[in-house]
Amino acid sequence: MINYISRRLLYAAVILLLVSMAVYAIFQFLPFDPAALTCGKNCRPNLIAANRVRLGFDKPLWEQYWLFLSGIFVGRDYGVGSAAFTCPAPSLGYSFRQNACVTDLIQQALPVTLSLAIGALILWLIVGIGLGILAARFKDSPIDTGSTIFVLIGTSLPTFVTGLLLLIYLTLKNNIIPLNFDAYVSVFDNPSKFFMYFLLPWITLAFAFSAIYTRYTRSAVIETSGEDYIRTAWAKGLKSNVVLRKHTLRAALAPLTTLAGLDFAGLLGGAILTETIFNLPGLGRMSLKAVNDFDLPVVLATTLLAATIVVVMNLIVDLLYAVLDPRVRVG
Amino acid sequence: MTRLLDINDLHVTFPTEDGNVKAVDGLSLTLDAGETVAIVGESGSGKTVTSLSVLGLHNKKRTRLTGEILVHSERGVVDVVSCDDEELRKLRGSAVAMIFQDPMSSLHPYYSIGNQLSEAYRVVTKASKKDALKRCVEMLDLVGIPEPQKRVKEYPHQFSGGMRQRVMIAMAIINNPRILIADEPTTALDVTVQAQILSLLKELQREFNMGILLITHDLGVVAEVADRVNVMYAGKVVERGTVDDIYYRPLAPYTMGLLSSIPSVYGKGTGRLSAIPGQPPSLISLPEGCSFASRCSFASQVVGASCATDAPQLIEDEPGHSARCHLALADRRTAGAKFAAKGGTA
Amino acid sequence: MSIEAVESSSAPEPLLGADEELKGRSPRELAWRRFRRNKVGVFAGVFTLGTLLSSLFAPLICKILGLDPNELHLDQIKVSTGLPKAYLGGISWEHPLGLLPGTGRDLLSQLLYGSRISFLVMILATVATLFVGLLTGIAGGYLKGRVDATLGRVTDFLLAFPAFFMIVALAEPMVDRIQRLGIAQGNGARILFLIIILTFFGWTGFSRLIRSQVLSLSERDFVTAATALGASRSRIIFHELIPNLWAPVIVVLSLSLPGYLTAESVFSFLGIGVQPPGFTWGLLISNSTQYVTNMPSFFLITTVSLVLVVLAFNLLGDAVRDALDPKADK
Amino acid sequence: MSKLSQSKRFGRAAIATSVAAGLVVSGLMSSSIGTANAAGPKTGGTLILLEHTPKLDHLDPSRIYTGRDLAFENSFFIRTLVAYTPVPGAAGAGLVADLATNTGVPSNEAKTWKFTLRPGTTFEDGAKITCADVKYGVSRVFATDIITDGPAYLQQWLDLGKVEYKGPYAKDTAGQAAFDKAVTCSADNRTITFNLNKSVADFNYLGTYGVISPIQAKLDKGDAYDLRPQATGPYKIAENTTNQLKLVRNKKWSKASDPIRTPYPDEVIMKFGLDEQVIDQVFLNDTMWNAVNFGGPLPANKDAFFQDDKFKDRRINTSDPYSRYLAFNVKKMPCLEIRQAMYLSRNSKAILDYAGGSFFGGTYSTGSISPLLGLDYTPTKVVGPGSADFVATGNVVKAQELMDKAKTSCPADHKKATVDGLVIDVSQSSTLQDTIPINTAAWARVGIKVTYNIIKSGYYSTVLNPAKQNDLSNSGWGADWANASTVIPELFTLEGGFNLSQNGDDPAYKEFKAAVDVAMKTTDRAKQAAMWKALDKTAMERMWILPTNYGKSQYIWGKGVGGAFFWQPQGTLAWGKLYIK
Amino acid sequence: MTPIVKVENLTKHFPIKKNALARRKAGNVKAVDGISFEIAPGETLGMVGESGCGKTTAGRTIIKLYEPTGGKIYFEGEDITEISPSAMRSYRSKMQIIFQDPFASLNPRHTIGRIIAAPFEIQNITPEGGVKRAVQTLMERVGLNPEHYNRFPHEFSGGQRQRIGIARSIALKPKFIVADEPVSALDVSIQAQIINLLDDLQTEFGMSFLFIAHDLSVVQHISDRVAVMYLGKIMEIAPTTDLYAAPHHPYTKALLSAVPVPDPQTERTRERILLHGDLPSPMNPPTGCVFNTRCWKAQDRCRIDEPELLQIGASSVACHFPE
Repeated sequence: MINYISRRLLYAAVILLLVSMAVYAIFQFLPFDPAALTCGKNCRPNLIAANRVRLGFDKPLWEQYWLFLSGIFVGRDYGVGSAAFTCPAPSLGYSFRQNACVTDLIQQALPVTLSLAIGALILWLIVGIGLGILAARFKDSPIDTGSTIFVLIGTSLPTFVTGLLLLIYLTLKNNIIPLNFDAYVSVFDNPSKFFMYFLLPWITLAFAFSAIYTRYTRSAVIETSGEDYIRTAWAKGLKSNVVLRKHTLRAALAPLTTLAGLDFAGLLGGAILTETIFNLPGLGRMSLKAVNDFDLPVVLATTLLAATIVVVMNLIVDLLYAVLDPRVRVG
Repeated sequence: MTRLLDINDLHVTFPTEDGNVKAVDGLSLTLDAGETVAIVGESGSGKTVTSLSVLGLHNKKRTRLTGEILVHSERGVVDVVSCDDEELRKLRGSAVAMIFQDPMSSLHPYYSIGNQLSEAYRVVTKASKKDALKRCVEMLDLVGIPEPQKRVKEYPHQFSGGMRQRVMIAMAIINNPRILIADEPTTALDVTVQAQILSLLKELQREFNMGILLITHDLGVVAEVADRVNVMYAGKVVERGTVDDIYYRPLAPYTMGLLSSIPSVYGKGTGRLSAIPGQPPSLISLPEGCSFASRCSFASQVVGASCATDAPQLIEDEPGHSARCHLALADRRTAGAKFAAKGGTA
Repeated sequence: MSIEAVESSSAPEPLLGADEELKGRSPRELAWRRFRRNKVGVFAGVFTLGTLLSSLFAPLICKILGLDPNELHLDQIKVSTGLPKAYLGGISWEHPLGLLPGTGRDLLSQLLYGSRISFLVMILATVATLFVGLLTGIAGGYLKGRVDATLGRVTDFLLAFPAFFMIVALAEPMVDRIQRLGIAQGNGARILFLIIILTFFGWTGFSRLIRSQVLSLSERDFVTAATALGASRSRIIFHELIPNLWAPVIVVLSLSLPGYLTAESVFSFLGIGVQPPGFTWGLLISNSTQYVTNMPSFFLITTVSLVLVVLAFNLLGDAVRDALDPKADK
Repeated sequence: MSKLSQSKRFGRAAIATSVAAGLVVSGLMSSSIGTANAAGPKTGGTLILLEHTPKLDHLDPSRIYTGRDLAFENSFFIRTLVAYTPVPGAAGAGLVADLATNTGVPSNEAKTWKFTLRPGTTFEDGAKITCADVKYGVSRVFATDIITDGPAYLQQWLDLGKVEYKGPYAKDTAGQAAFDKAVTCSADNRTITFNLNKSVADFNYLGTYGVISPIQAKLDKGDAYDLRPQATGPYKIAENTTNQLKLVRNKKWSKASDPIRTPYPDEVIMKFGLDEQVIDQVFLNDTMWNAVNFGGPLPANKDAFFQDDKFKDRRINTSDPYSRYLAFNVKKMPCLEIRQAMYLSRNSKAILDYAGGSFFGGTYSTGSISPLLGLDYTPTKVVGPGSADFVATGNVVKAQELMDKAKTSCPADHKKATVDGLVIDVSQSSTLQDTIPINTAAWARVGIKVTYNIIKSGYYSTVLNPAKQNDLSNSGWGADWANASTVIPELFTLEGGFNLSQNGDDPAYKEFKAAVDVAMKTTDRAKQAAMWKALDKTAMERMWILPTNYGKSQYIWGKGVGGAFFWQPQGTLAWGKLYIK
Repeated sequence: MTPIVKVENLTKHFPIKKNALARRKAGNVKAVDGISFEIAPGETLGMVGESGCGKTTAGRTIIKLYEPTGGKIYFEGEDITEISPSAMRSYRSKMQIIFQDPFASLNPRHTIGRIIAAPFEIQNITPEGGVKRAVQTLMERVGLNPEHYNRFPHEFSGGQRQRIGIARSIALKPKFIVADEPVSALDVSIQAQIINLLDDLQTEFGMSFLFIAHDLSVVQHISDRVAVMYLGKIMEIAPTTDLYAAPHHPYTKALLSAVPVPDPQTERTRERILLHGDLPSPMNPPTGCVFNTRCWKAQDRCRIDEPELLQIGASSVACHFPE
């Protein structure tokens, strides 16, 4: 098992290194000059040249990449003279549009995205799995039909439409969920405020996902119910809820770990739409803004962060699955 | 003898898009303590559906059941067809247990053997976890699994096919059921393992005086373990009798055909096998008369009835030996002698 | 890893026994028969077909109805708010779905014409995804070995990218690149970008699906039989494998068609993709989100159109899948 | 001097949100000033400003140049040497001393300006504000690689001789020496003297800008100073995150030292990046009583606010100081006939109507100078109402004539306009979906083809780059203060900081430039005004810009907010006067 | 007479990869581990053994559907071991295979006509009277209604589908057919039909069979000689009558004794040899005699020395202590 984990870790590291190289290369080969974007409206060639040096864009690509990479471990210095400063390790670069070390920006944004993703994950797992189980249990009943309708609507309604409708009708028009423009507060500081802050975004984000999970759970439960070992469980004389809970769900939902893990990883990279609609200062909105601003270091860092999360989640999911399914454990 | 099971005029149908499938069509049988009754037939003859319906494990939404399945349990007689789910549940495991064809897929892949076994035990006895585990180890030992202390913690995928079937048997008999339904218990196993399992079953039956309802397509297995045999074809029993009746004095043409189709290691591998021509009929549109008529070589010799239009009844031709055929008994006796297993030649 | 190819597996019980009575029906005909029995599926199919046709013949339909998507009806727009003067967003006989606020263009003809680009993106991206996915999936699944390992690693690598975010990030610069290379200009370049990038990030999943399918197919005896008869690789691929890949292809179609249609609208909402004066469903919807309260008809019509089409694709996909695979219980 | 004096900048937000490209004057300068001061101002509470753009352009005083930002920051936490009086109406244009004790003392034909600092002023950390701090603040402006985006007047006007000064960050001894000569502090460190390279009669107006404001050298972090500048006003920045800017009281500020500011609320919070529809709904549904819309309502919601008596005391609809136009890149479109044809064939009415008609949208432009510039303004009679060929919906006949003429006089440009299509730079905005089709349809009437290049971010830094600017770019300009010297030279001379027209090669340029130079040196304000008017006319005749409209702005605030009025010189609400009821 | 097929010390190992990244070989499954035998023209060699013993792999390797790991394969005296897949193509018409699973061995998307015509197409052979006639003749020969030419596999029952597979295999009149469990998926009554058909075809065309099955009674019925495999090795190879009447290898004996006989009296009276334990993993077979872990006669020697296949009468047996 340790052997397996270490090999997986190595593989993940290699993938990350490659992804970072690729992302770095892609954004360097884009047809604009990052230095030209740094000097505002009074741009003159000598200024651009000066900024190129100041921000290190004059160096060869591999060296820039190396500086970036080493910055993660030892921090990085920027600027010259009295305007010089250091982004301490782990440094992911410096945003000349936002005048801040990217690491600091990410530190601000990550908790928001994390709260959003975790809350939504919990919500959609509860709703999706619950509804899926109900639909499977009462197959072809009105509950099943209802869940099918929910699934169809949930999967066809774009998130931004859901979010906007919820915001306008639940909050602004009818004040069912009180409006909350407050800044992000940590759950540890003020749980109720935290809850209100994220309630609507959670619902929005969970809406589409729970539809997918309902669909998945329903078919997985139905499929698993037809397995021979479920018949064995019935033959033992177990009560139907034991058969469902202990036998059917365990097997039906184990693969869901993978799905949920990867969806979750995708969201950590930034739930761009939800964060945009609800104006949450998370990674997604930050990266979208960075893209619009050609804020290259932020784009680079968030992309890498998102990739890291995907790779790490992949790893976690695999390990978790090994815990859940004894057959995988041998590895 | 103690009567354990009475099946009276059981009909099982399931509606499909193309029409009703009559999987079982008027089956009656009995099972007593200590005896093994076999249902033998080819695929689609309705034998598996029968075994599942005894435990009420058939798909209730898709299947229609009529008739009676009377289980004589310690608490009295229960009709599986009409009783409620809770009563049925209480029968399962304690009065009636079952082992299945495929031991690979019949154990839950995510739980340890001990977990699954003790669950079966505790659902009936309400024993403590510790006691249950002790019992599991005993049972594993009983069914011949070496190092039961260690293996009880292992998972199904760590067991071979034969070992898994032993586990399944342990699980089935852990509550000392009176009836054991064995649905093709050895089909998925290799011959050497199959022999082990069959002998284990016989041994356990002797020890616990169980009634075993054996479902199989393998006439060799039947010959080895069964006391009485029901031969099924297209949802109906076409012949019923003791094992010797069936093998040495078959009275239904289908049974004769079946017996003669089998090459035997002890027979002489001479020339052609006498195969039954044609295919079994569709269960959706069964022929009006005898289901076997179109494949039967005796159909032309029948006098006084038409195999194509009149369905024959199951008639007790000899005491305890019934068959479903229009052909005169004498003719069938003669033919049967010809087709009979090469008895006693070994 | 299977050592001996299928040594045990017992045959599924042919419950129905001999089927001398059944007429010679191809699997496709059987699937069609099953499909026709699914009323929802048939309805979704008809709806989808109707939508696609009306998109294709949008110029003709608009001509018959006397509508022009570009014609401004400024006189019918209220100056102070930009909303149509008439009740219900200007729904009338001349303009069955009303007018767009601001410019007073006809909504129905905008929807019809707008669907052409949206559907174009959707269909071309799907076709490209299918093509790449099939190619790589078959290559990996059939050739195995080094090809498979390489493809597997490329897939792993691509899957590590945050696709949605990369699309957003790359939109402007890539479009710029395309324009500079002179491949396409303006909205053409944007459409091309969308198709390329959706395909680029979309093929991996399909490729994996096809690969696993091909992997299991190539273990099937009929492929071995063809090998045993001396069939060449290409014959095996084209005669034996591809005809059996319908099911995954349909799965992909039913997932990626609505997926890409929604993607187009999402990217329009984020300001990527086709830009005015071009119009697509995505642009219409993102425009209409500003009028949720003032002109709900506009918002409802555009959103519901999208949802209906996506819904129809989903339902159609489900129905076709069920028809192709009767065992899969829905 | 001028009665109506103006301020500011290309208000990016103002232009992007409420108007797309607008039009000419109707003459009515109504400022329906909503003042509901029934109970009088109260102290306390939290004022919330709702804004849909993701961020203010800058917080660093040296870098602020957007009117809206300037008004906001000057109201709350950045004090400048001089400031505008925050009172309603024309009186608001008057200069008052802020950090200084006077509004500047010119000498040497206005080539030398002296300001003496007011005693008792401090930074938020308690440090006393000294002349050295102001001087340091001024010096930063020269580090143009880091301190970007602010007004460039200091670089043009300070007398540094021939030396190019690179600012305080670089080791630049020669430059520093020259700078130290140009800007000097008195021995007591209280009086600052600016030595200019020419007479600038209204130099003190530049004192309203943060480029002349104190900054402590030891706290300067270069461009990172933008994140959290030291406050000198009654509030300081408590939080500056991606979606809000939170100001709290600056304990070190004393009322005694500040003649202008009245800090009523305890906290001021600006929320960024909100959906415009959401912002409007907040007010329509009275969800937040203590909020103000930092921008304007969506066009579609304007009636809901302005037709409903419920909002009677909570709305302002007034002319703003901006002149909107499309700048021709004359280098890329040298053919005058085509430029004129484009002007004439536009559907000005449709665009103005789209912006809300004369009530919400403003008036058709009659030149590049806004009517709010009073003294310097007169209709040019070349464009807009009053000109011979003006037809509000477009003079297609005349435009076609010009196009036909262009076909022979400048065939290459004609082909470019009719076959290849002209490219118009615009910044991303939700109104584009409607204005683009309107314009496209209008120009199509005379066969002119256009495509739009939509720039999502960094619009001005893109189009101001000659290499990136396309054939036309959408823009707007308001005078930096009440003198067209901050309009005509800025827009139409090559030295100007906002020349989008690239008109150096135009046959009329040389003469034009000479006239500008003369006007700049003219100290007689009336004479100068006449010259600006004439130059405005020339610019219109040469059609260096395609004027669209003089705009209007709308503001809405919540039930609980009092003290709102339009602050004319800043072109926005006087934010500092708002209080929570 | 040259044997149709001769294999010498044939080996087929499958590498097991544990991890995609490292591509390290975690071990080998020794599916076939050095087997030698020959099949004469017109002869049927039966091959029996339990699942996992390598009989299917052996069958497929002999006709080079798998590349052998070691050893030699001679077809009609020619060494075909090293021949490339393309060069192999010309041999394909002479050797064929019949599969166990009648459902998997026919492409569900092809009509019967197309399936049976495939050999002609692939080998570029135009039979007399055209492909269609040839196909219909074949269909008739294997007991199918030639009018069903245009039907699809799913419209046939298992037995009929097996007939289709057989028709495809015999289309080019091969000299050698590997019949890989051709009847084990079929019902008893159908099984007999197919065995008879194969019998008849052999009589008619005189081809050789390698008949692979786990069912000893079927093998006995159809084979001239029988090879018993265990863990990739041949334990015993002997003429059918000898093998069944007097098995020399303990494993053969155990196998025969385990087969249930459809004869109640025999069953009641005969003595069973019950083997203990399971088949060891072919990845890690026991040293010495591979059967030693389950053999009741095993001695120390069996755990060290691997027994050679030695001639005892007409039989060859790999055992240190043959009966």
